[in-house]
Amino acid sequence: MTENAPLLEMKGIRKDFFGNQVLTDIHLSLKEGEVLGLVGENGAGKSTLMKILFGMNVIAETGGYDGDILLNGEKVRFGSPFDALAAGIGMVHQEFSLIPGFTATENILLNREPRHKAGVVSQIFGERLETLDRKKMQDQAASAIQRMGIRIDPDMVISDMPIGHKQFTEIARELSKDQLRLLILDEPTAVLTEKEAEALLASIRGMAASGIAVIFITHRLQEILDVCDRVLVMRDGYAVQDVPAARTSIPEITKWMVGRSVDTSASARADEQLETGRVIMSISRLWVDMAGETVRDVSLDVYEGEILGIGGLAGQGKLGIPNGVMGLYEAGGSVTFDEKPIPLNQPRSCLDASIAFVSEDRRGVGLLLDESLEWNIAFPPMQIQNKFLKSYLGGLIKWRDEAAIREVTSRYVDSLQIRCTGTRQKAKELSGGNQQKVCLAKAFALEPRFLFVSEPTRGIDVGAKELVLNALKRFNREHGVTVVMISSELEELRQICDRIAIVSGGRIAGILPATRSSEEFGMLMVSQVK
Amino acid sequence: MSENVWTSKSLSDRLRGAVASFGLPRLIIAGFLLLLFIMAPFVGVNFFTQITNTLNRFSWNAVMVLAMVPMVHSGCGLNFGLPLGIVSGLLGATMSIEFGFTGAMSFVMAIVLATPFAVVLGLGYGWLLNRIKGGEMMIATYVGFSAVAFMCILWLLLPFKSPNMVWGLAGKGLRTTISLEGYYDKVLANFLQVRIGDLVIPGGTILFFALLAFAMWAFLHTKTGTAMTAVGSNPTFARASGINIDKIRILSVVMSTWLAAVGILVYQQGFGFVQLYMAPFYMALPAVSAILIGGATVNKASITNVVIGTFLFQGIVTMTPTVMNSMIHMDMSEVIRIIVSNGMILYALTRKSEAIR
Amino acid sequence: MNKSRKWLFRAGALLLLILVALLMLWIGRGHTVYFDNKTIEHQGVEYKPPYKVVVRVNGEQVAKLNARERGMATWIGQNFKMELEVTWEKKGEAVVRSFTQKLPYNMDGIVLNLPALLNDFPEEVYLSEFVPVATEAEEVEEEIITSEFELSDL
Amino acid sequence: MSTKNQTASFGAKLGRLARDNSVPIMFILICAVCIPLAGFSGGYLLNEIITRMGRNTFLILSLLIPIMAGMGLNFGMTLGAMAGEIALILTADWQIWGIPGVVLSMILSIPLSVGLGLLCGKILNMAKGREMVTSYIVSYFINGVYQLVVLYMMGSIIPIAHSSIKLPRGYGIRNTVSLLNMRQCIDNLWAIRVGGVKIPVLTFLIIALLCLVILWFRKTKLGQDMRAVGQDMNVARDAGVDVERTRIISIVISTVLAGFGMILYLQNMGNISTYSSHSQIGMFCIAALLVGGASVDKASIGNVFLGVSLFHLMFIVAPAAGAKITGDSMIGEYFRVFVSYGVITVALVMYETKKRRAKASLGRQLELEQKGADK
Repeated sequence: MTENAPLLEMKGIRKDFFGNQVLTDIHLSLKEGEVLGLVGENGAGKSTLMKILFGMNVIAETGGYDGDILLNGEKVRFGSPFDALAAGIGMVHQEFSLIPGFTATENILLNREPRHKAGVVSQIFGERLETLDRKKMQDQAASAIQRMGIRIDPDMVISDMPIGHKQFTEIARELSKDQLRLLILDEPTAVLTEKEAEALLASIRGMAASGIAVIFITHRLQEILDVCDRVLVMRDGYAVQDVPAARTSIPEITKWMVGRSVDTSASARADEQLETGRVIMSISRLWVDMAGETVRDVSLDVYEGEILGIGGLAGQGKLGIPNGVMGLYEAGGSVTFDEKPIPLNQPRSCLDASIAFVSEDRRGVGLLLDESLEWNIAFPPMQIQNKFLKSYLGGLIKWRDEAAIREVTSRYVDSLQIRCTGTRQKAKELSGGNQQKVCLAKAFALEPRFLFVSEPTRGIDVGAKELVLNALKRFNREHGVTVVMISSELEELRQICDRIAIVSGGRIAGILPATRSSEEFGMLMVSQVK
Repeated sequence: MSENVWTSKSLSDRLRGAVASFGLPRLIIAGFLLLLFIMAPFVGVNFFTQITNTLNRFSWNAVMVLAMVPMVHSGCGLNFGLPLGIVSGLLGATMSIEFGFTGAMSFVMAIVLATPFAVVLGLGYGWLLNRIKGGEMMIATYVGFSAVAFMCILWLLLPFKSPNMVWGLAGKGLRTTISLEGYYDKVLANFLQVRIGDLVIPGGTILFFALLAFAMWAFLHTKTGTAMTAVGSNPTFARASGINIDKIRILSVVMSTWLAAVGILVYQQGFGFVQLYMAPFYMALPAVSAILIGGATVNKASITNVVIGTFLFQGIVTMTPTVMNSMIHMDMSEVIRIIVSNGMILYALTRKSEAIR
Repeated sequence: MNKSRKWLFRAGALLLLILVALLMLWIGRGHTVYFDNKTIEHQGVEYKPPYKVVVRVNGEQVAKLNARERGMATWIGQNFKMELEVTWEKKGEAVVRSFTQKLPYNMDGIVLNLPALLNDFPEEVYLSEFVPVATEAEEVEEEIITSEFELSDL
Repeated sequence: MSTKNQTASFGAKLGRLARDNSVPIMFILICAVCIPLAGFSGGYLLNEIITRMGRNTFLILSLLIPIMAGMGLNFGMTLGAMAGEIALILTADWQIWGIPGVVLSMILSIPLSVGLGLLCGKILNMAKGREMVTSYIVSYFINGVYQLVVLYMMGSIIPIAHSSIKLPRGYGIRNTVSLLNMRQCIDNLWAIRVGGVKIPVLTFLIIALLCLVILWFRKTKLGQDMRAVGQDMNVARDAGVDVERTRIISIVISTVLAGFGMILYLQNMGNISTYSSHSQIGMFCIAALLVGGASVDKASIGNVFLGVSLFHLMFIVAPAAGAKITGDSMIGEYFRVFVSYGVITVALVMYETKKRRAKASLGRQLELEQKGADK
């Protein structure tokens, strides 16, 4: 062990997913008791970097990484999170990893419970038959909670806890590990109330004082400035800035986060033209219960013929809006389309009103994976508009018109350049990009007046991306279809949208013309709407 | 990636793929039956009589296996609640006899009388299954069992009078088996019967099944049938496409229940007896395993699966006792039937790809 | 925990289990003992049975045998103990004698000839194996009921 | 949470209590109607219930551990019952009588139960999310194997000496195997009679011991792991618990206990119905447990005792009551079968609907939140 070596050093970390470079030459170093703020847009590579550090299985499964990780100057390579834990790295994930029916104490010491001394039974059947030492468990949990400095009831069952306390239980669990030297907190304040967040920041300072290093990931930049010693800003897989927190400001960080040299919003039409357009869809006071994408009290007007973008960071609720309007998730509030109210929670009512939806969940919602392309594309129009059917016995029997189905499918296969062995190929055999095109074809085949497109470019390669975006734009311009596109990638929105609404905390943070600068959108993204 | 999957595969890979998609258990079962057929002449069993027996049993059971198809298509899983439909069929059969219909007319009337029961029970059953999505198979089993036990009470209590059906001594309460002589015993089997030497083909019964199978095939090609398949394939997709999933599922349950009712009547006309009380109890398992042997999975089934599966299953059931008996003088057919049918269901339940739903 | 010690414990437990099983095999072996109060011929001499014999096992009367009668008792283990109350002549005096008999392990049924026993003949004379004679009626093949449902009591 | 919820009226609480215990309440009502109709004396009923409690409780207790591990109702307990039966057949053939016979059977059943339990556990790990229907089919499948062994291999491959057990054809076991020589040997040892009611003290001591073992087991590391696995497999796995192994162990324990339970059950009955004793036992034990107020994911020792008394009370009085009403004793027989199946159906439906209700509750919370903001 080298005496002066920093606690953690990451050198030249590179990672690609199937040729898609997501991390390029990341350098990072951290001393004992130092708090590092890690910020960046979604997809900037923060999570991947942390996954590498924590030895998550996905990394090894996708071909490992390049570069070195040094702990106290010694090179390490973790095969699993358990190795990382043993080396003193703890991580609090965004999704809770807690047993709902256990108390805080039981969760804090999950699978590390102190036990009574071995008896004969455990000698024979193994140490798992040693009884738990409840008294010791209480003590250890209490001391971990003490170290955290935030009071939670150690005997409360998790399912009865407010969400913030669940988060604290997780942190206490990491603190209860004696070997802990580095703690990674992945957006811990996202679920906390203001008071709780403050308590957590104080707790982080306490940990740092006791010599534990902390990597703190958050979208709330003020917290970074409040608690961190240094800030590392990531963008598109690069570490763009690494500065002491005291020497920077929120606008500066925002600029680094979103700041790209590109300025391509040429497509946007002039502001005034839009404002005078007719309102075709009006959403008011919408709430949507979609796990991880909760929408609260959103009101929004969409003008006829425009392309409206909805952006925002992941988990802020942008995906909930189309899913709620289309009736896929439980929703409340009111939506009017073409001056007629649309009943919520009934997908059929939207489809009958000529509104179509391309879901972000291609495999779960968008496709019949086990069926042919023909079925995938022709199914909604057949069911909703009675297309591709032959009627017999005065409409009593509606027979599938296979010829018409094949005809329309091959038309879309040609126009969207879907690469397949034939129209009868099963959807699950296509690549992601081509599956996405099938989803678009499915929506186009409905010939809708209004189209929701959710994350159309997620997980597809660059070529397909371009094609999809162009197809959407063409569809909008040639057929006069109003399009609402939801995407995590701001640049993509700026490329084809007229206006962009940014969602934060389940609410609309603001709507701006696409011509505005990236920084302005970035500020909206990290703003906290109350 | 996937575009050139087919070209890059070698022949042996493809063969392995074919075996994997067909399923090893199915290959073993098909091979076993083939072996039985080959061995039959050597151990002194008349080959054509065996074929005749197999065809007979095929014709009795095929409709009940067909009853599995709609619910598999709509994603309700394997219909372990088949006894519910069978009970409706039994009600139709007993009422038809009670009202004094005879001959072929009694068969037609049995179907007609069973239909309202099947529809009403199917509606209730479907409504229940919609409330417990995800747990269908276990609950279906117990709904079937409960229905059979409940009907046992009714068979004793219902005011049937026909002397052919009630216990002679007590003058009330139905018998456990009722002979169909003079009613619809073999009405389908004797109609259009084809004889070629030792080979006898029950043309009418097979034709009847073919008609129902064709109707099912045709239904799956209509708009509603397409929707049903989509609901089973991906319920979320179907919902997002504006399909009322619950309605489609109920429809499939009603269809399945009605087909089970008709299925038991077809079985009775071949067997020659109506079996009441505990008889319907374990009728679901053979039908379930038959369709699985035919290549169906928990959420995909076709008419071909029905035909192949019923033939293989009934082939084994009819062939093993005779062939084995003349070979080693041990009748192990019952045990083999239990192991094969339940093993097949286990195989289907434990396959990874199907464990998603 | 010490690995080898753990395995030692496990082996010990297994051995204990096997020992218990063996012990049970030994002490739990049940026998049916038949008592024949019948005339027996030994070395060309006929020995008449007593008028009446009362057999007591564990203090409980299991048989009261007149001449030419057979009684039975069940016994677990191989150390068979019984008490005979013998009345040789009608209205005669009853004599009580205790016997301890080693039962051969592999015999289910054991016949003890009481006159021979009372005359203290060697074991091979008074002790013989009981061989059940299968009656014709029993040879009828019984139908195996493997139906999975039966209204059974619990 | 709104203040309204906190001041929930007493009536609402009572309603919830009634809904949570609807099955036991329903059974108490059925029994309350049937007991006077059946016209049995209190002493007779008490005697019967005590007997049946001694006979069945151990078997039902074997269901508790898989429920704790989140694997639902273990229909595969039939496997243990079969192992117990095979052990008893062998013991009977070797003529080991009395308590040594029972102990030997139990020891013999252990390797069989462990083997079957391992197999069942492995299969259930391959069918996560539908353990119950799979364990149910496993029990049928193994029943086929059991028949293969008992009907064809015993006497031909496995030596069976006694013609009282063997079929006349030379292989296979008869429909009934008599256990006359170990009949109630455990029940009768130390048995006491209190006012004409026989109490099998030793049997109850054994049951009490098992209850203690289960209570102790819950406090062990393994018990804690099982509870964790039962509630959230993924979290437990992330924490380093070997989920698959833990689940298999729970099934193995259940199978071994079911084997012991079956041996106790049969020593009380005094004979084995070779081909049917085990087939219904799983169903009746599960029904009894559910009648006691257990659910698919939660069961306690209290549920077992309440269930076994209520269920068997119904079992005794239903045929007599049915005969009184309709003049036909079969009605009551069928009625109790119907009720057994019905209660399992109801319990399964309630479990599934409860799962769905839990999912829907979040939406309501959001709506309330927004309404709260409006005020």
